[in-house]
Order: sequence, then structure tokens, then C-alpha cells
Amino acid sequence: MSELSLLVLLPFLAATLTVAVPGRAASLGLVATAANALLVVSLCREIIARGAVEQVIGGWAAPLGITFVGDGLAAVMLAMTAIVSLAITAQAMSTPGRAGFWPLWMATLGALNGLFLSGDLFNLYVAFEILGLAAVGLTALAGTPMALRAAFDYLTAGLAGSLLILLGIALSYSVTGRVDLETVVVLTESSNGRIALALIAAGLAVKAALFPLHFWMPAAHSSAVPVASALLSALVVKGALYLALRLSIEGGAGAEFLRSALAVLGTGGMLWGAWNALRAERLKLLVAHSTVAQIGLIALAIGVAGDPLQNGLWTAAALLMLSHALAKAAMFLAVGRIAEALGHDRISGLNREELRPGAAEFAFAIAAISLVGLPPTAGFIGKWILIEGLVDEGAVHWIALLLLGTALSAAYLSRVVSRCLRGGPHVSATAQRLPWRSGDVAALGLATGALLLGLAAALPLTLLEVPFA
Amino acid sequence: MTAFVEALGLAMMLAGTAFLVVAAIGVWRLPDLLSRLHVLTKADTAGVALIAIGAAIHVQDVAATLSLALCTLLVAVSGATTGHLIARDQFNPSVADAEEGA
Amino acid sequence: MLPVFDVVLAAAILVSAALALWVRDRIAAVSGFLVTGLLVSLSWLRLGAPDVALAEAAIGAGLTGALLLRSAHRIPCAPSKALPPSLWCAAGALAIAISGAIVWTVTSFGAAPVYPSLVADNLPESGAQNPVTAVLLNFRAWDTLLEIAVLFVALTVVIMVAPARPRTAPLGPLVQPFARVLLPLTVLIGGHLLWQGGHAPGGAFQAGAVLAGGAIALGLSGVIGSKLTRQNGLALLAIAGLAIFALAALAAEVLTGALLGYPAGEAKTWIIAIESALTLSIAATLFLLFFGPAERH
Amino acid sequence: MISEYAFLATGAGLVGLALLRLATSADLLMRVLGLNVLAVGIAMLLLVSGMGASGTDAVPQAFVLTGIVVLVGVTAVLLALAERIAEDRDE
Repeated sequence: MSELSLLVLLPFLAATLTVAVPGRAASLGLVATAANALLVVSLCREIIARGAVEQVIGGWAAPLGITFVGDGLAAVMLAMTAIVSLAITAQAMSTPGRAGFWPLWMATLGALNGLFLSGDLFNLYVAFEILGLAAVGLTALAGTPMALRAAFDYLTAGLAGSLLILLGIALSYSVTGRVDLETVVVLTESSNGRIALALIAAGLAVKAALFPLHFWMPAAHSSAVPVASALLSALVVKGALYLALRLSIEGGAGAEFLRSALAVLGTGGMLWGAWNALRAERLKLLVAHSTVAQIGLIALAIGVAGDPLQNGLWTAAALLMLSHALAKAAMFLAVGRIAEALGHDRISGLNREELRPGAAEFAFAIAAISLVGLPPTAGFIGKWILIEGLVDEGAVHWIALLLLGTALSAAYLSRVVSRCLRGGPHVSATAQRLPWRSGDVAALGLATGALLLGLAAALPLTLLEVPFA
Repeated sequence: MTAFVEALGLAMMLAGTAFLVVAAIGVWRLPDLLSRLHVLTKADTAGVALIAIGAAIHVQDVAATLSLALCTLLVAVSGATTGHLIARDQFNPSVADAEEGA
Repeated sequence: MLPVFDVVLAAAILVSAALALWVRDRIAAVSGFLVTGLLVSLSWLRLGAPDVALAEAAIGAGLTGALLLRSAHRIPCAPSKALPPSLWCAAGALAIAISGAIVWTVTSFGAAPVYPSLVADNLPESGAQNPVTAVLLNFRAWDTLLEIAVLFVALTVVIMVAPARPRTAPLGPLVQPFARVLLPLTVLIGGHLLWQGGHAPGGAFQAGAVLAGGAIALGLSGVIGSKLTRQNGLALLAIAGLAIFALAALAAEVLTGALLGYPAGEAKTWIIAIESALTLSIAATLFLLFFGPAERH
Repeated sequence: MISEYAFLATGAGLVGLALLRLATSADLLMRVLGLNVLAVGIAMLLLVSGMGASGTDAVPQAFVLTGIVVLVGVTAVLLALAERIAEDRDE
């Protein structure tokens, strides 16, 4: 059996098993994520050694059938998912489980893997529906009225987004007569094809929480339980961003209109998210708004990179996605621990005298360094590649915007870090020092991973340089 | 012969349609729930049955006739039952309230 | 004659949809939606898609309608705030623009679909004579597998969040005999649709929906107690569909080297086996989606 | 030809109506209905595009079938969430 089929089917099988045998759900989840990681490692080695792999499902070649495409970009995304999923599983095993978490998490993993590998637009739509529903379930896991309301708004927004994607696919079918990914380049050639692409992109913008269609996101990401927030913020929105990047690649030079739109919306998101993060009163909300800003940054990176078939600037966007996934997952896990220790998550009450900052605060600080993009993090490398390329093109205004975004992210993240280091009286009487748990290891591991990824950036870059299938 | 059979089938279907139209007018014009139900269930069942007979005469096929008969049966049974349920709900609202209220 | 019918039908769909979306009364809105669904399934027939018409009538209008009716009274009306007319006009203009763009995109010159000839050429090997079944269970079975996964996730979420419902009172003396007629009939129709799916309109989804509809009627009439929904067996049956489909996909890969690639000449057997499992699992899933958990933990 | 245009206009009209309703209503049930109508409109566009001289293309038919099944799952989740929100508000 090939890695590709197992990558998608194992999580779904694990999901059904965790429902059938709820008592062993956690260990089943661990086995599945470990197996998933091993499969990804083996796939990456194969891709580096032999180039992109393709698998024709059922023996029916595209366009009639559906093809799995495992190229460098897909492999990097799969690796990102595998790393974060190990940490999420480790954290989830140490917290008391809620019914429904494991099947939903396994289904999310399967849907993400399916999404990254699929070479067919309609198939991508179905994968998005699994992802969206599972993400809503993870949001509602907390069970509080706020979380339920956020879950409802998330699902209506998500469904509207996927229906826009479906509308775009219907129009693509009517224009080109087919729906596999190779149709994208044909679509860019005619104005009615571009309408179809624009609809797909609009749906993706809703799903990726791209400004100004991010309205549902801060509530959903901040009211979920920590593990779920980490998952939603680090991985789920990446599905839509990945597809936006994929459309930009498949569309080639003709997708320039798409990239311009992404650049403009990305800039808006970067500034708006940063502004809200600067004003947020709750820690979780700050982190959620920072996700809006970071998504804006990634969209901006995709947007200004130019034709991916001509230059390698787009690899910056992939690196930024990778580093954001690790850092943001670490950050949400850490925030969960901080809130648990203090009994609240108000930023004004973060300073403390008697409890010195612990592993969680440390993890938060390292993740913040990675998000801001200081050397040697992968975020730094990503921004460096981008700025270097933009300097060559003489696009100074984009560079200025990038630097402004970086400065803003440093500003809002330092609100938290400086508070943690500052002394002062406690706000909550129930605050306590928590014992070490595997969750701390997960947050710290992810944060240091994001930090060190910069040193090992050669690995993802090698993968990304594998030519497209 | 065939022309006569054709005409018979058409007449049946026309009659059925007329029943349905009358039922629709009844639902629209009649004043209260019960009289509306009255016209709806009876005329509806009769109309569908007539159309089914007309169609069966037209196709002259055993399998098709069988499924048409099944359809008619289902409409008759479910029409009567839903009519009953709606009327019961009207007269005995406590049942519905108990369901919703709790 | 038929174009006139189509135009009337199209207009009726638009009017009933508008009614469903703008009428104030909850039940009237849901009824409007049901009528729209039935008219739409009629229009699918006119568009040459009887499989879809069956599915729309059974699932899109039938089951969705039942779900909406169940919930209509339990969801309170939001206080209706009058939107400023300027916003209304802007939204209206945008909607008209999008509709216009769609019409223009579809009518202006496009390439002919590439699929019909491909489907026709490969139909003999697919194991099904009905092209729609061939696409769903063979050419693009991967879509269908993910679709079953969607149902699985939906069921998981519903069981997790659905409110604990009070037991519904049995519906009175006339309903039980009705249910006794209905039960054999739904089994008969479901089986017929499943078997027919190989060569004529029908298939696992339509059959599963009919079975689920019958079971829901039985559940509402009190013939099936809430005991059944509480038992794990039904939930296991519901999730078995995804597990069996996924295992079959992998088993096919072991045998032929291609994921979901059925062994040559045996495609029909594989499709019927998978479809039978799916029918039961879909029926159980839809039934549980309607009733939810009897108790929440 | 006339039929085709009639159904095309219906599909586009349904999409427009649903989008308008989604944009102007805050009511939970209305949003669910609006999204369902939107899906029906898209399905109609797919089927109209698939019509050809030798019958309707089977692949978009399969897409629409898949879409219908996916939508009933999502609708069930939406309604369960909405009921739960109402229940929590009552308490």
C-alpha cells in the first residue's frame, strides 16, 4: 500500500475506532498520529529522492477520476500537520478527555491530509466540508453558551464559504467542462473563467479568515478549549491558505489578479488584526487576533510573490505557514496552561510576584520570537527570502508594509511577555503553580521547534524545490 | 380501440387533475382548519387515484401499474394519517404542548 | 408544450423559495421550503437527472424538511431589526450582480464537458450500467468515501451537542396501523432502490434515505421507543459505513495496486457489497441525526 | 433551449435570493433555510451546465447527489447547535 492512501485512510479508520472503543480513544489517537508521522517521513524521503509522486485513484486517470498529487509543497504541509498533530495528541492525552474530541480530531487529520494531496476541485470541496464540520465540533467541545454560539456562527460562515467554493466549481465546470486542478490554468485565460476563480477565492477567504471575512474567527478560536484552539488556528485555516497558494501555482502567470487581491486583503488583515490584538483585554483573544494578522501576512506573501513558475518567492509563504503553525499551536497550548494556572486570562492580571514564570510562559515567549520573525526562526528565513526577492524587484512599498507588520506583531506580543516578567500583586486568589505535564512538553517542544526550524530551513526548502508534478 | 383507450386514460387524468384543482381552491377559500382538511384529504386521495388509473391505462405495463398502485396506496394511507394528526393536534393541543414544553 | 411547463415550473420554484425565505411564520417558512424542494426535484427530472431527483425528494426535501419541522418551534425568532434601506439596496444590488454574473458566465461560450464520452467509454468496465452509480461508486468513489466521512463527522457533532429531548408522546391510535403498513413498504422500496441503482435511477443514498424516513415515522409514532436510539448498536451501524468503505478501499489496493481499484471483472460484486453496507449505515446515520442522543452526558 | 434558460435563470435567481436573505437576516432558522436554498441554486446551475445533446452528464449529477447528502449532515448539525443555544438561553 502506498503512503498516500494510508495517510488519508488511517485517520478515518482511527476515527471510527475511537467511537467504537471510547475507552481506548487516547491510545488509538496516539498510535494513529505516530503512524501518520512515520508515513510522512517516509513520503518526504521518497519525494526528495525521486521527485513528486502521483497516485491515480481506482485506476481512473484525471479528469474522469481523482489523482493524489504528492509534490514538495504537499509534503511540507503534511509534515507541518504531522509535527503539530504529535504535540496536540500529547497535550490532549494529559488533559481529561471530552467525549467527541478524538473522533473529531482524527477526522480533522484525515481531512487535512486528503486536502493537501487532492488534485481535484470537487474533491477539495468535500474535504473542506469534513474539515469545516470537524472544526465546528471542536469549537463546540467546550460546551459553554459562548462556544456554542461561536460554533454556530463558524458553521454558517464556513458553509457559506464552501458553498461559494462549490459555486465557483460549478461555474468552472460550465466554462471548461472539467473540475480537476489542471483546469485552473484554462480558467485564467477567459474572463468568465476568472469569475469562477474569484468565487472560489472568495470562499477560501471566508474559510481562511482573511480580512474582511474573518468576522467569525476570533470568537471561535478564543472560546474553544486550548487543544482545539491550537488545532483550529495552527492547522485548519492553513487548509484554505494552502489551496490559495495552490491556485496561484496552478494558475501561473494568469492568476496575477488573484494574487493582487490576496496582497490587498492580506495587508488589510495584517493591520486590522494587529490593531485588535493591541487592544485585546483577554490573552486568548489577543492570540486569536494575532492569527488574523498572521494570516494576512501569509496572504500578502502569496500575493506579492509573483508567478510561482517563474521565481521561488512563493516558498516564503510556505515557510511562513510552517512557522506560524508551530508557533501558534505552541502559543495556544501555553495560553491554556497560563489560564489554568492563574484562573483567568486577562492580560492586565498576568503580572505576579510569588509565582515565577514557568514552562508555559517560556513557551509563549519563544513562540512570540518565532511569530515576530527574529533570527534564527523559520519566520525570519521566510521574511528574508521575501524581502530579498522584493528588493530585486524594487517593490519598496511592500517591504515597508512587511516591516510595519513585523513591528506591530512585536508590539502586541511584547504586551504579554513584558507583563509575565514584571512583578506585581496577584489578581486571582486561586492561582497556583501547576505540576509538569506532557502538555508543557508539547508547548515547549513546538516553540523550540519553531525556533530551530530556521537553522534546519534547508530541509523544507529542499522539499519545496522539488518541481511540481 | 386504442384511440378509445387513450381517450379513457386522458379523461381519467383530467378528472383527477380537476379533483386536485378543486382541493387547492378549497384549501385556499374555506374558512377553518377542519373544512380545509376535509376537502384536502378526500379530494387529494381521489385525484391521485384517478391520475394513477389514467396513467396505468396509458402505459399498459404490469410493473408500472404495480408501482402506481403502491403510490396510490401510500398517498391514501399517509393522507388519512396526516389529516388525523393535524385534526388531533387542533383539538387536543395539550399533547403537542407537552411535547414541546418540557 | 413542455417549454411552457418548464417556464411555469421555474417561476414556481423562485416564488416558493422567496416565500420560504421571507414569510414570518416558522411553519409556513418550512412548508415553503418543502414545496420548493418538491418542485426542484420535479425540475431535476426535466433536466434529465432522475437519480438526483430521487435524492432531492428523499433527502433534500424529505429529511431536511423533517429536521426543519422538528426544530422550527424550538428555535426562537430573532428580534427583527429593520435594516437601513441603504444597506438593503446595497445587498440587493450585490445579489443581482452575482446572479447576473452567473447567468453571463454560464451562457457565454464554454468548452463542452469532457466527461460524457469518458463515462460512456469506461461504463462497461465499471460494474454498473447506471452512469451515475458508476461515477459515484467507481470512477469517483473517493468523493463518495469522503462524503460518508462528512456524515460520520456530522453524526459525531450532533451526538455531542444536541439537546436532550423529552420523549415524544406517542401519536395516537391511527398512527400505529399506519406504521405497520409503512414498515414493510419502506423495506421493500429501499431494497428496490438499492438493487435498481445498478442499472436505473436509484442507489445507496436514496435507499438509505427511504429506510431512514420509514424508521423516523416509526420512531415518531412510538413503535420504536427511545430505547433504541440510546443503544450503541445503532451508532455502531452508523459508523460502520465509513470503516467498511475505507477498509474496502485499502483491500482493493492490496489486490490491484490502485486505491479503490476493484479487481477486473468483479467490480459489480464490490459495488453491490459496498452499497449494501452503505445503505444500512446511511439509514442509521440519518435516523440518529434526526433523533440525536436520548440522553446527554 | 427555452427550458434551459428558464432553469438557468432559476438557479441564478435562487443563488441571488439566498445571498440576499443571508446578508439581511440575523435569524438562526432563516440562515439555515438560506444556505439550503443557496445549495439548491448551485445544484441547478451544475445540472443545467451538464445538459447536452445526448442526455445530462453523469459527473455533475454525482456532484449534486454528493452535495445533497453533505448538506443534510451540515443542516442537522446547524439545527442541533441552534436548538442547544436556545435551550441554554432558556435556562
